[in-house]
Amino acid sequence: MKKLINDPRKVAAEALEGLALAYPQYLRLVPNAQAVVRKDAPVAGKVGVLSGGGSGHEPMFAGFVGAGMADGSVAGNIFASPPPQPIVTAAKAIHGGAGVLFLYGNYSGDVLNFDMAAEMLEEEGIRTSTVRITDDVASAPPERHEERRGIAGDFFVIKVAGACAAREGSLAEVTAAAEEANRHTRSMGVALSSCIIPASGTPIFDLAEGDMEVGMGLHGEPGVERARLKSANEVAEELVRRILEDMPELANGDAAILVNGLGATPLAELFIVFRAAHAMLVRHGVTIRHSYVGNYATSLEMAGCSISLLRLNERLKPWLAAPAQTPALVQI
Amino acid sequence: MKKLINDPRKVAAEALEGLALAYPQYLRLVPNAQAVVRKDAPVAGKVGVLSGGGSGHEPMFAGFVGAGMADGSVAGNIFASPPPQPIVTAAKAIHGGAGVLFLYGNYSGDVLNFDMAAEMLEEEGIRTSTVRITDDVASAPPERHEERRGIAGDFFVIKVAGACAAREGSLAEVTAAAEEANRHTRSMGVALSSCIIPASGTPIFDLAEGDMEVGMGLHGEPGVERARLKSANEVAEELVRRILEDMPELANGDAAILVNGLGATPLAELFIVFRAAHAMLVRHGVTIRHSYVGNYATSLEMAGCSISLLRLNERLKPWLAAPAQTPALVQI
Amino acid sequence: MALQAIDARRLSQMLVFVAGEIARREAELNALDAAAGDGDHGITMRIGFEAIRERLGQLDPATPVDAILRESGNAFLGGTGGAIGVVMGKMLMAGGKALQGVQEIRAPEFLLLLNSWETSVSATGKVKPGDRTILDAIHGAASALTASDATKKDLDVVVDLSAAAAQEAARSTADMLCRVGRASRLGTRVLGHPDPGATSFAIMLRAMHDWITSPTALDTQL
Amino acid sequence: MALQAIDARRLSQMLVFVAGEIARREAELNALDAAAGDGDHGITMRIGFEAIRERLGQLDPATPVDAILRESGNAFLGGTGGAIGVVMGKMLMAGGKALQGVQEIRAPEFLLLLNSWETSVSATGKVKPGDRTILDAIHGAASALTASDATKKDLDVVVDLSAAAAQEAARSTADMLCRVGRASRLGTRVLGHPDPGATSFAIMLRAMHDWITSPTALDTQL
Ligand SMILES: Nc1ncnc2c1ncn2[C@@H]1O[C@H](COP(=O)(O)OP(=O)(O)O)[C@@H](O)[C@H]1O
Ligand SMILES: Nc1ncnc2c1ncn2[C@@H]1O[C@H](COP(=O)(O)OP(=O)(O)O)[C@@H](O)[C@H]1O
Ligand SMILES: [Mg+2]
Ligand SMILES: [Mg+2]
Ligand SMILES: [Mg+2]
Ligand SMILES: [Mg+2]
Repeated sequence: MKKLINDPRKVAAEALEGLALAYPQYLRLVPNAQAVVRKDAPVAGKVGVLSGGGSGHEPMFAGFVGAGMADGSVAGNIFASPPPQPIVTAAKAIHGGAGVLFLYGNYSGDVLNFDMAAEMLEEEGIRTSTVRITDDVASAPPERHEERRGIAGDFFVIKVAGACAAREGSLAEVTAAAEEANRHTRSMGVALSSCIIPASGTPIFDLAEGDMEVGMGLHGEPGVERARLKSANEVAEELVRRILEDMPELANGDAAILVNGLGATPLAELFIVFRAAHAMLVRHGVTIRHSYVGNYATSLEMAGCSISLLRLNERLKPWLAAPAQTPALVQI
Repeated sequence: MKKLINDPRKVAAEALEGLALAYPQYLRLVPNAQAVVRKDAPVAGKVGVLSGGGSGHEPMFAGFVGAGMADGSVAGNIFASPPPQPIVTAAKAIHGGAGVLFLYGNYSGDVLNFDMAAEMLEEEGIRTSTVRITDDVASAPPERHEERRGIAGDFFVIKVAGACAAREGSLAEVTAAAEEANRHTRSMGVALSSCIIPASGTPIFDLAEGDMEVGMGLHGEPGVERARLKSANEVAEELVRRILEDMPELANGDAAILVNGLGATPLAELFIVFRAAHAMLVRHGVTIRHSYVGNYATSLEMAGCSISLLRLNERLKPWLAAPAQTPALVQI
Repeated sequence: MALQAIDARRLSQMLVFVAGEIARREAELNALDAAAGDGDHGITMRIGFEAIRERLGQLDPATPVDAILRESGNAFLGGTGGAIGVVMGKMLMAGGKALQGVQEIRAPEFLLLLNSWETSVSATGKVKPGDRTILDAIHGAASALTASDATKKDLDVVVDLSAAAAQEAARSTADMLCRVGRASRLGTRVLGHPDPGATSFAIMLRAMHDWITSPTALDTQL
Repeated sequence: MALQAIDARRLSQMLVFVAGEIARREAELNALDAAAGDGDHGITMRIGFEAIRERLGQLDPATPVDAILRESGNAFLGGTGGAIGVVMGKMLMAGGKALQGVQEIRAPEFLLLLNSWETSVSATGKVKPGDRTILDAIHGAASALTASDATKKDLDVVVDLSAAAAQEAARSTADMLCRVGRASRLGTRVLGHPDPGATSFAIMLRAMHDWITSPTALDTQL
């Protein structure tokens, strides 16, 4: 294991400190909470959007804190949901009087911890609501879509919720916006190699030379199929095909696309995948309104990528196009 | 070798196509040239800033094409300078009548090809000037600094030149700005593992488990020292120390810093390195005015990072702070 | 000679011993989790028990049994994160509630404890036996004691019995499909590997038994 | 039987044969470049010679010797990139200029060619012998011929001699420090590996000799 770290147990905390030191124009650390909030939090009268989950997915979640996206983000240790108390602390730090929306990927640990935090906040009179992100097509069949995991599609949901909150949406409105974004987002990924959790020091799975895992989760959870590694064009088409099958109404509509790197895959390869996905979407009549290509939701140094598609309707369009100022996304 | 590619020989071309398809709001492809230019090129009356070099360093160089940075960029094949003809074609595509500045890392191949392109352009009556970027402290001793290679510090030089050109600097002024930025920029990197050139399919060097190469170049050129991998804090301090030794006037001044990932190193680790570099710079009285952390100039999937520091004076400050709209940097 | 009653001081010592056993098995638990989850279960359990150990070191020596359990649960919950942080944290706290006012844990109290744990985990995690979670091991242990009229037996016998049942139940999760948690889409690909949480629980009970049967040798660990 | 004169048609065929040899040695040249540079010299040389091969295929069969060399250089320069793209491209073009009007390459023309290459590479790359570049092999080859009064010898003997000298010179670059190019900071770490560009050039000359001594067997390659 070769890592630029100091202490395997302090990776999450020190990385968050580094982020906050690097981007004071957008965010600040919350004392005693392994969390960051936008530098001017709380914004009076505004719904607070709080994201979070395990660390190891940088820039997700903390990198998307700032004006126009999340008001705050709580970071657990590597691949582990944060405990309830820091969630409560961060929620209070962004609470501007209009309630707090919790946004996180739908994992057992996150659900348990955020739910408990919500109960604790309720006791203190702070209103919360929750949207669990479920974009990963590979993680459950359509009839059980509410059980799906959240992966890189988190980005679209946070973007939309953040924009709605910035435009003075109420807690109910911001929640509805996030739900709508989640309902219209699908992702599908492929892994080429494992990451190594710093504290364990060993790869969490093996992939033979020449193999890939289709649908692998952001923490190395096995996917739907292990197959021979194919060309970038074939992989991209396979990922888009599975998304189109799951959301056929995407065809002939407007969409935003994120080609997301899992950590160790060169940007050049992500562009090659984008090129193929673009061609396939055009063949299906999809008009791409926004493209994002890069490392948005990683899995430490895992190799591979995911494709996320957000079907845009007239409500979602202005939210996605709205400005944002965060470490990992500046949009004008 | 596991890569998301189609044909090892087409990686550079297809990646550039993908970039242009993903970011039409900033740039467009140049026909027959493996180059991109800002979407509204040429801008009449403005000096054209043309960057370029081998591919495999994405987002450098093409990702920094757009308003406020480069007007165009020519991409060679992986780690190979582009030939003269596409440089000429791209230069013409951005020539707004005020001349073209060539900006590239100081490598034999780039020098030969860009110089030849400059001659060819001169014959057609297009004025050019050239600034070769030489930020890599590891690549030559101070007394031979003009022989140094260009690595991630390219970013600062392109940013400054682009800002100066955007403010209607003349060719002489933009050239002087780029020279000044280059003179004030130092970088030092460390590699933890090799990348694999797609067309060769084998690692270009071996690093034993537990070893790192201090000062390794962006193409795996051996560095100044092979040493045992140390903690992130020690590595960051070593890199900053060598830069401070080389540019002692940095102490007690203003600076911009880029902690750059070489491709496969998780962003969390870059933040940990940033944290340590920040602490050391503060100890030396340096005031950090701008921080950038992420994959800016990569070496395919090499693991490791570099630190670049730009010493800011009153002339450089407004150029660095100026807005930019490119795929890899949006700054307001 | 085996202890027949665990008072507050002994309870602390036992928990520290369990913490050591969990730390010793960390890599194995990570590997089990890697087969279907995210490979961190050993790390998370170790961190949780370290939080317990630290908290125990800060407690007043007069802290009673129920408070020790509550504080341990609170420390685990607060210091861990992940699914297991809440599940184990609330479970331990529920144990404290169930043993309110109790001075010593003997066989009847041990049964009470296990039952409270089963109820708590089932409610917290919204799971039933057969869902391939830690609950399977707890349920296995509790059922074995209920079936064998445990309250009349010696503590070490009862803990031994429950540890064996937990281990058997943990092993049997290898044949279960996963309904909740990270691995729920895997279907049959998960088969063949026991659930990490259930395995942890079996390790915990076995460690308790080991400690009860030779407690003094370990007195120094706190 | 060895050829004693290379006319335009034979020159094309010979260049195609050299292209094949370079492609065959691609991995070896990459490995040499990896020792001190960026590991791509074999790739770049292969691409450059592919560009030559493609251009030759498009040329009018009546194209004379000098034009073939100029077109080859132009193709290499335009299709390759990297340091070697300009160096080799201009070198081949300079050869075309030096052999202007020549119908056949015999020993005297071959010496002319080598001398023009040496002058060109030295000027293009701003290098001298001893700088650890392709120039060392060219210089070694050209010097060997000048010293041995080559113009009076048979073509195959002359090419053999120059190929041997080039190889010897390439080998000796392993003891040279690098002054230019990617590896210039390496100091002594570069020692022990011959320069890739010099090695390429030795391979090219050896391939020419092989082709000259059994040309017909290879006629089909174009
Ligand atoms: N909803 C739940 N209820 C009860 N136990 C659960 C639940 N979800 C997960 N678990 C247990 O947690 C274990 C995994 O723990 P761990 O790896 O530490 O957390 P995470 O899944 O967050 O990485 C599983 O093996 C299972 O026994
Ligand atoms: N300035 C120069 N003049 C002559 N030859 C050079 C020069 N720079 C590099 N070379 C030659 O080019 C070879 C490397 O070629 P190649 O690897 O294809 O290009 P690059 O260095 O751009 O990757 C070196 O081994 C050397 O022989
Ligand atoms: Mg986890
Ligand atoms: Mg090269
Ligand atoms: Mg786990
Ligand atoms: Mg090379």
